[in-house]
Amino acid sequence: MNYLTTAPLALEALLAEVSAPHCGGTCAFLGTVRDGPEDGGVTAIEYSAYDAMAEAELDRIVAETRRQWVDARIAVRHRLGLVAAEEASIAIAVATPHRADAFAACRYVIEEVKKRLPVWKKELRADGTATWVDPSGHPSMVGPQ
Amino acid sequence: MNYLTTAPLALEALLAEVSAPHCGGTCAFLGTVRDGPEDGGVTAIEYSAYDAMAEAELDRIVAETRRQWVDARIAVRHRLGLVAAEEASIAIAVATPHRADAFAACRYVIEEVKKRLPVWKKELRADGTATWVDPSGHPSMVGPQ
Amino acid sequence: RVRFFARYAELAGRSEGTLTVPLPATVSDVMKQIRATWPGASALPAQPLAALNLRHVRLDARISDGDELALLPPLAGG
Amino acid sequence: RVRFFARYAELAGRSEGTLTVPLPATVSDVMKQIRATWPGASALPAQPLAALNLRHVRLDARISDGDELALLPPLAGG
Repeated sequence: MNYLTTAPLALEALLAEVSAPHCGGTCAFLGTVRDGPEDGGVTAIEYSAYDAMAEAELDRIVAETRRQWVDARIAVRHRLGLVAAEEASIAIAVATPHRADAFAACRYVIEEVKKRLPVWKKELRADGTATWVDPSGHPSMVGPQ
Repeated sequence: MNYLTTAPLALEALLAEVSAPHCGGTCAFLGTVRDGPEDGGVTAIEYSAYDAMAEAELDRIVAETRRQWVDARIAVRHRLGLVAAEEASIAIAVATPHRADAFAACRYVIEEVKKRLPVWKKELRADGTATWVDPSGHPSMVGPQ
Repeated sequence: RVRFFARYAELAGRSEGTLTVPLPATVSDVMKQIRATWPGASALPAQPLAALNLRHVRLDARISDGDELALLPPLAGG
Repeated sequence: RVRFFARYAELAGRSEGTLTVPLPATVSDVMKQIRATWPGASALPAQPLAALNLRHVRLDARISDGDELALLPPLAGG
């Protein structure tokens, strides 16, 4: 399965993938590159991955989700390469017969992705600097591009 | 605000509405007309509403959601009229700075909609019969169309 | 002014009507009069879901002059 | 075979390399040798996140012949 792509993410395609006559509820999640005031003029993020492991890890996360929510239909894409501010870096869609399961399963996927996916991001700023992002709170400058 | 429409729902339009530079997480929910084995050949659902009250109720639900999740950006559409199996009857999109809030706020909207929205549905079946749907479990036949 | 929706409109044989009730009165009082006034309305439940001026209300809510009362079958939105 | 990613590749000055270590050995043992072998690698943390053959492992995991060990900076996917 190809979960990784350098193309812009289209949620409609994922929704079409998970749609099924018996699934009445679909929950989707989009993670987008922020450029809030505290984000210091981030213009784009460059995502890179340990590709083979990221694909394998997503396969495992999807399989675990299907084991916990047996009727769930799941689609996931993670974008790599340059992603502009306000574009999506991840898209997840989960369809289930009942809505509570769709929310729970979709949430499970994104939480596991955050914990386990071997993906890194370098924030590119308007002033030409770049920083590797450490979500645990220790950014490290890598100097002007 | 016009939350009610007879046109097919397009989630992309709602995502564009809620997108904002400071919002990194977007959760969306789609409710679709099921045609599962236990649903007995439902070909379409006819939705009707107490229009003025449904609009007012959705205004109140959105306002309550904004009070609980102050940074949330929220878009909701409920479809009325004939909706074919596998088409969406409701679409909700919520964008927030952090993903946990997007999930919680989106879930709040759909749960309140289910509890409070003055909307009714008549299931139309392949055999020509129709049934008013009572989600509490007491369907009432209204005879052949 | 009284409005009936969905299955209740079918039962009452009408989607709306006007009633005059002596005040003070509650939604329950009006319900009794509704069931007595229109033939099909006697098939309505004695304690339906009700809305007054576009808001859900309990059956003991007070009615004022000019109010719009709506009787709502079990909700099925979403 | 050892692979370095993102910031660790910049620190180590390489994205991969090959090492020979006496078995039995753990990921920790290999880490010591990595830091001693490549100049920039001494700047790597002593206990980084590690993956063996495409799976997350603890630093006390056993290494086998032909394994692919990867050193992963703090994850930032999603």
